Amino acid sequence: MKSTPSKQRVRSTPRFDSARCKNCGLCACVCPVASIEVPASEVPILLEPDKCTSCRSCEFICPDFAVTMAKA
Amino acid sequence: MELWYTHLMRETIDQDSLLVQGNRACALGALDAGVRFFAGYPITPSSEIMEVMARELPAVGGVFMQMEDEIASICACIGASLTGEISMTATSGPGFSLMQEAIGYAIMAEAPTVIVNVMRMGPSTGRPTTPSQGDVMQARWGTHGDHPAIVLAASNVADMYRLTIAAVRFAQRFRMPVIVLADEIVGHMRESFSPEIAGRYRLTSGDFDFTETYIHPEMVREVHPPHELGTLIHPHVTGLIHDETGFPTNDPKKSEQFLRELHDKVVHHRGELCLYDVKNVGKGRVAVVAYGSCARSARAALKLAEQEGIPVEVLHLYTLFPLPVEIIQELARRVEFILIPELNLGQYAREVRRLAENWTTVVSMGRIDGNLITPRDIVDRLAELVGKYESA
Amino acid sequence: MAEGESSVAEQEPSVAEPRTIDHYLHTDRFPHIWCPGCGLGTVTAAFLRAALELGLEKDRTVVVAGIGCSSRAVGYLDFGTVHSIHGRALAFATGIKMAHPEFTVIVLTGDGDGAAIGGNHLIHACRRNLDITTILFNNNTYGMTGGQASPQTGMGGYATTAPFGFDEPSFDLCRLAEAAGATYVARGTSYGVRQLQKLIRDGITHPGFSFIEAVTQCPTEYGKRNPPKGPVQMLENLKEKAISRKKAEGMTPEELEGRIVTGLLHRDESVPELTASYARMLERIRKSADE
Amino acid sequence: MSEAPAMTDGLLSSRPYVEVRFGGSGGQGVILMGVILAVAGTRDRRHVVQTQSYGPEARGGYSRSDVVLANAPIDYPQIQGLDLLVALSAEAARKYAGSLRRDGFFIFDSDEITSPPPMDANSYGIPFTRLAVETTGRTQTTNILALGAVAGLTGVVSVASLEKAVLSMVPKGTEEMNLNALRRGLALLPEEWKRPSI
Repeated sequence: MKSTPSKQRVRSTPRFDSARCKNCGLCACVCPVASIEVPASEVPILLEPDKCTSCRSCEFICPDFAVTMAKA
Repeated sequence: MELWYTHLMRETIDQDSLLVQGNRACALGALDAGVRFFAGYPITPSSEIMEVMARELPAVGGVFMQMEDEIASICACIGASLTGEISMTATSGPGFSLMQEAIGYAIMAEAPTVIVNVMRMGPSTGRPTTPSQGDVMQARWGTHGDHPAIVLAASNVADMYRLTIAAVRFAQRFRMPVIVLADEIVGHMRESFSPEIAGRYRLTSGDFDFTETYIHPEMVREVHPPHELGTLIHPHVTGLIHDETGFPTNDPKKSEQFLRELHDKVVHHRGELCLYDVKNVGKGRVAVVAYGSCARSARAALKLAEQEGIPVEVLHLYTLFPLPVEIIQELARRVEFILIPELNLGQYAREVRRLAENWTTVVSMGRIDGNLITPRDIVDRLAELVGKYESA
Repeated sequence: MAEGESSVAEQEPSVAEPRTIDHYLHTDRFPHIWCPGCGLGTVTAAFLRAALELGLEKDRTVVVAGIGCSSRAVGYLDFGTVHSIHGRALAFATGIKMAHPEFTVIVLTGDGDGAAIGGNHLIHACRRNLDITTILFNNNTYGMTGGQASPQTGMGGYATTAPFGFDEPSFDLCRLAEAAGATYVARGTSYGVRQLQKLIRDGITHPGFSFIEAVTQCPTEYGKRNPPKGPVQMLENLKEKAISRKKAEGMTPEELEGRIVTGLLHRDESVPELTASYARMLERIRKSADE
Repeated sequence: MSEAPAMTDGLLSSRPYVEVRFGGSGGQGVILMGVILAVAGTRDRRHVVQTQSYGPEARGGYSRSDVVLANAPIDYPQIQGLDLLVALSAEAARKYAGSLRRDGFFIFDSDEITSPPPMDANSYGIPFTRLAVETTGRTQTTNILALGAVAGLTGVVSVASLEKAVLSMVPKGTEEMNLNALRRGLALLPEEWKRPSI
């Protein structure tokens, strides 16, 4: 699979909705590239957006409907 | 031919007059009232209602379901009701007990349905083929919580037909479950039922539009609009206390407002809901208040007592709840005492006493040996009591 | 989108799919009542993605739930929703589906709601083969009432009503459903969300009674008393225990002990669906009346 | 409304309120007798109520079926005193004879009841079972034959209505046989079977 930098720019990455997130940490635990960090009592952070493969695992696992995928 | 009595008329095609069983009359009334969904579970002495529905409903494109128990039966009826179907179930004491939780749900969710309880002797298995009126207070207060109730009582085969129709109408109009009480005698007896009788009932029910769910304009403020699952409204229906959006609320003010509305829609329309018949009105020294089979005994006793020089008024109640407060209080003002024959230990007498005790004495006459109270029993009791109590 | 037709785009949310699951949610009612890390939301989301895939219409879909944590899902769903009474969701759904066979009827229930108080309705619903899809959220406990033992708590599990360990075996709910006559039986977990979504989607399209057990985690009430603790650990535990049906076929009962066999477990298209049979009966009666 | 068929002459036909009980053992068709009489009564344009013992007690041991016929709407649905008791078993005769009015009718199967209870009422002892076997070859027609006898002896319902009622209630294919039994019963002569009252 080839990807050019221009295409990487249109790739979707997770957005975390602070109003819905309950800070459980499941998104981080399923991230295949270990790129999500969940600080205590805070909304998850996508540490390295470039590593994100847009696999949507975090979105699918989120029990709080708090993750949506959006283009950068 | 009017839609509403086609089923009764079909029964009479080859006869001028008709001998029909009470339970059958109930089913025919249901069909004529537009019931198109029936779910039930066999139980003596109500099973014939279900058997007739099993045979007749498919012919009108309706749905008949024999469920795994009475709980499932009433729940299926409520489910169908939420989609706009007119639904009904029929049972007897033990099954009625099982239905209680769901009756409360139907009240809370404002889901119209009709529950017919052909009463048998209890508690528990009791004597299944024996008449009783032991479920009167269960019909009123069987489900938990503070709730309104509409309860009708059938005394003969014609009642089984027309009160079932009335129950369907009340359920649709007030958007709540309506209970029809019968007893083993009324359910199992066969009685002549002529087209003239059907015609007479048409006069009292001819203005019903059974095919349409509607809200009376005066009631808009008190009755929530119908649920219409499967439409653009696609509502949320819940047994939790909810507000006008249909979603749960813990707001004390809204909670009280909602529960009051549930009560008010019944209480404010008592005049329309209370069906009754007074015999010898204003001419009695004493009165008998009765319902169901006992009302038949009371009517027969009236003639017998007259022959023996005791002027009696008989108040025959077809609606037990909401309580016919004004009717009972008016009666109480003009008689020495009120006798209440019942096939229980005074369940309804307690209600009447509560309403009438300021004006007159209320005497309960209960019988719980499985036999009917005879007209002779009533007259003998009246004779014993006449002159014992001061008139108000 | 000429440029977008690349392998990368395939991983993107489909552009032809303008809606997210928020389309089916009463988002104004968020945050929901479920605890942090509870798997019920994950399973609900899997159902909603399946609904999105199928394009279920809000007006033609009725979701019925009983009572309990799982059943609260309907309070957030923008379909026709019925939050019924404890254990009886399937009985309500039976009435709805029989009255209106054209509706897509989904039942959401839990292990207490569906397998304990509602067990009888469950087996009879399976037997009737009515076209209803039941998703049973199995989190091994009564969460709403505070962590009491459910039929699915399991031997040796702890609960507020099993403080010394639970002595009762559990149901194998999928085998129960199959034996009772369900014509589509599947199991997934809240870890294997993609698989679960597919199983639910196929269950909804299956013309008959579909039973999908969704094994999920209750970190608050079950996890508090039974290792492993914490949502992340519980989810990882589900991942470890889950095994596909295919793999499980070659394993001995001893090897399968404690494993969660997932995937489509049973499917039978030969049994007539009840509303269809009923419609045929009505047709027969109509014909014989015309003659 | 059509004219009511003319009543057969007889004592019960003239009474405005008639209470009838059929008593026997389970399996003798006693319930059916009551229902047929009630159907015939409605065909006579009378008000009718029919009740019966139900359930297990009707299956085993004894069985009874009550009919009230009246010219006005019937209030109390049950029996307060009997104008007519039809007994097909000794137990039924013993149990219910006490409810019979002095001017009532007591009609019993003399094959089953060899020592009938003494009473003032008009008594008729008739070997219904034997007559049924003679007429149709089937003991099952005993109840229909007895119904014919009851109508013939008392006029409680009209013959025309009773025949129609029988035809509408008996199993398909047995109409002819049951009509024969009914007519045999109707042809019985009162003077031949009347017992002296005591």
